[in-house]
Amino acid sequence: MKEIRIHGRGGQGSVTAAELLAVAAFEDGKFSQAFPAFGVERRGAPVTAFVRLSDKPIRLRSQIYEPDYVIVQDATLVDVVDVASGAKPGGFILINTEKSPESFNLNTKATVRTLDATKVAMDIIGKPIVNTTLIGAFAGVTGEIKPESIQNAVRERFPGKVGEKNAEAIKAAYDMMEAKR
Amino acid sequence: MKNKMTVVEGSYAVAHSVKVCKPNVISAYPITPQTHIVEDLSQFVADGEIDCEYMNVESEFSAISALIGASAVGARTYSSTTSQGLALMHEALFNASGMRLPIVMTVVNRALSAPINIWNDQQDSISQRDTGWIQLYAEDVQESADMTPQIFKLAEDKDVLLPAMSCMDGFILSHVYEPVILLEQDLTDEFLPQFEPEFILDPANPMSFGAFADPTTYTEFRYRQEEAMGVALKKIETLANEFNDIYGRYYGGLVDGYMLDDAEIVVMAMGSVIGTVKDTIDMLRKDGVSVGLLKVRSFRPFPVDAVRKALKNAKIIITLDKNISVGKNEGALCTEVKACLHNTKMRIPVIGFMLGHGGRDIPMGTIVNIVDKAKAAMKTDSFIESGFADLREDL
Amino acid sequence: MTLVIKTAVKPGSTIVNKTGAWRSFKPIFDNELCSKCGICAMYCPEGVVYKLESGYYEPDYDFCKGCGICANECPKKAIKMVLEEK
Amino acid sequence: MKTGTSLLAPGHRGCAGCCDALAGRFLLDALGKDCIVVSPTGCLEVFTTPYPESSWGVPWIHSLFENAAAVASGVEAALKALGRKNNTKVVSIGGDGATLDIGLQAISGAFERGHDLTYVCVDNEAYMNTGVQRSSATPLYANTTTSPSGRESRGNPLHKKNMPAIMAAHGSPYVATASVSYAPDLMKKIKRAAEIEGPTYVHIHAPCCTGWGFDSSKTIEVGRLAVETAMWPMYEMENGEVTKVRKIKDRKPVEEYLKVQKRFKHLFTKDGAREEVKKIQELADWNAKHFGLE
Repeated sequence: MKEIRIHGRGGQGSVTAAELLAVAAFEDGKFSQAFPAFGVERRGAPVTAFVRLSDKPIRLRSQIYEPDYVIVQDATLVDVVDVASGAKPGGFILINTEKSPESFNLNTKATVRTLDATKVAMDIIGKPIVNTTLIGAFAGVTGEIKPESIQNAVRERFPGKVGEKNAEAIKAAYDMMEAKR
Repeated sequence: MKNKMTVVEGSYAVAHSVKVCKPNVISAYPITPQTHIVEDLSQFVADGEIDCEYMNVESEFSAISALIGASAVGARTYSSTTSQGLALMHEALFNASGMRLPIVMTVVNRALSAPINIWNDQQDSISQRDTGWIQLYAEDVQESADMTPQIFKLAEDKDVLLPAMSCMDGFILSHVYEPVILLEQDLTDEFLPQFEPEFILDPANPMSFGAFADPTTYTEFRYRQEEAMGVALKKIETLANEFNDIYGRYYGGLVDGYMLDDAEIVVMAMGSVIGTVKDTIDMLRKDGVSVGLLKVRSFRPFPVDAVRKALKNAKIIITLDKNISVGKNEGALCTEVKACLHNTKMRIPVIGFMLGHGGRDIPMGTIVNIVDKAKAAMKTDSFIESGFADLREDL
Repeated sequence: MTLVIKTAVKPGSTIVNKTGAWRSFKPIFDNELCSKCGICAMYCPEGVVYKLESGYYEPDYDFCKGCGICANECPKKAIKMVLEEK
Repeated sequence: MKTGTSLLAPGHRGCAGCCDALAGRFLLDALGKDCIVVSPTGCLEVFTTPYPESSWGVPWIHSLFENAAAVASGVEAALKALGRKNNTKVVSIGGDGATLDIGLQAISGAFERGHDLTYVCVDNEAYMNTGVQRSSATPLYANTTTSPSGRESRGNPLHKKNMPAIMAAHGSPYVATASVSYAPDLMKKIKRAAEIEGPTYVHIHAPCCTGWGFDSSKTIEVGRLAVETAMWPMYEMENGEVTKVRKIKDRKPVEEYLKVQKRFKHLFTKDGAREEVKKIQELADWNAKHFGLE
């Protein structure tokens, strides 16, 4: 089983990202589970969402404390939240930033990877909505999910032009990260 | 089976199940974390996917009251609520069961105020245990979805005619996305018959409902409810099998065992914690710990015989309660299990652990600690008092 | 148990309860004075003052509780309340 | 065969001279067989349905004290859902406690949702079922068991709640006041209310011999005095506007109404309470002026 933790701010679509990952992974033939760290947070507050992927049906219902992968939607969160908490050695922490991984002095044995997802999203989608771009990048970094599956999940969730543009951003981010895998 | 699955939110899966059960009247008031169910149902109504009267009432109290009227007219009725909303319904819950009106309600379990807390535990439905409502608890989203037609059929059975709650843990099940088979309309039509009560409010046959009973008849009204619960006990088993015949899924009837037959330590629990307990048992079994699980699906009626039978080889029993009977220092399941074993020759210690209140997470480590305590108790023969399993030391 | 508890009750079944036994004063109708206006029947809380074929009115003493409304309301003072002899 | 046999059967356990029994009978006389009646807890409910008997000759349901309007709205919704609404009238009949106090929220909700039902309040101005405790329908200075007169008290210190105005403010297409003492008028209003589509309201003034303290034979007479003194104005409202009032010829002073009831006895003792009676007279004067009763 692989466990993923997503950090974001209210309104950034962290819960949607988790849900899309679960849908895409299931399409890939895995069992999946996605749930938010339920809160009463309003727009702007730090939020967390969780995803589990497994070859077998998933029964475990606790929150995730030792994630294999961490996705950080907004680099400013690094100062506020311990995004590296419990991250497993050999895993990845993927941060949306124009900075390099080395510029983050995270106390972790996991590998830090960065991508300027905001730029990718602005270039392709035309809006600074990074959640879909980041899960594309996640697939590129980890190889856990086929990019086509994520694209399909996004197209189904956002039919029409919006879905197509997001799908394009997913592929772009995937390619950028996959090339460096 | 997997190719029929789709990843949806728990609330959606349940709302879909309600839809295929074709209720005539739905009446509900929004409250977190039940909201997604009523929002999805409202959308079905808005899209013409469900042919019913959907009543946006001004309170939970009126939600249940309206269904009392609707059910007496002969309608199939549904509501969903949680926590404070369920507490607000309290008085009317007795009324629905006393009038033998088979209203079905999904309770999305949540803690009770004060302090105000929107997260999961099971204090809300447990607090309504003596209202004469059937209460079943689901382990995962699929079971929550599948429980819906089962509980309609159970409640509306002419030998039962009791209102019923299908309980699912708030957020943990209501807001999780996971693969689930959405119930098929044709299979549900085959499984669930029309609701055809013997007496209804009808000008052509003008009967009176809700008469005033004095000391010469009141007891017998209550006795008949108890008798109906006895019938329900048997039907829950039958329905689980009938459901399996048609849909091909089975969760146990009244109770369900996991690694139970040879287990010295038996963990008993209800609801979504079951999955975490199962994973913990797998891990502990690898270390040679003789531990198993007895899942309780039906809390009302309480399956006394089934529990006794399932526990016959146990050396020590642990109950997990997401509720607190304040003043008794144990949860309701613990009390029930102890009472079950009394007046038998079974002398098995029962240790009750209360945990997971107000949404406090239950990681596997918490279950491991609890099992360790039971192991220690078995070794030393020392008695362990029931109590809280996950209290913080720093507050 | 032979008692069958049904939650639904048959219509109009209070008819078995003869509330005439509650009465201490009995209305006596005097047809000589009666103008057949029917006010006595209209305001009987038990609904047991009935119109006869002759057009006069008569209470059903099986149920009449002797409240005296009919006597009080009769515009012709054709109804007298007399002490019940039991 | 006895003519005029009512749909509310005798044999009920109402007090001799009961106003509720009259109101219940008038309701069914007005509506006929094709209706479903919902009663909240109260005298009428208790004395008409001692299990296993019922006085009701129409389908009838009692659930709780405060939920009759919600139950009625569920009945109406279910009839619609099952295709059985046709011309069947859904009516709720309850006391002032169940209406003005504990059941107000459910009534408000049902009226806001616009169900096709009629709510009838039988107002005897206190909780008679439990022994004459005050409600928000109890008039100023009335003596009840929870608003007794005493050395420091002249009885109920609060004004009667204006329920018809509240219902009219809900946008009800038809609101009327009536009195058990004016039976033909009352039945006409109930019939009208039931025939109009949407949530309609009829508020019946109903003198209670037991609670108000007068002889059982005087129920109708006392009710008439309330109307003749303008203590109980009778009017109809359509879509929030007063469209009809019952005019009073030679309006009587309120003393004539108050003096016949024990609940106002403390206003007429040796040392009297002229100020209080004057205040009550002012209320009647206001009614007369406001509704144009003269």
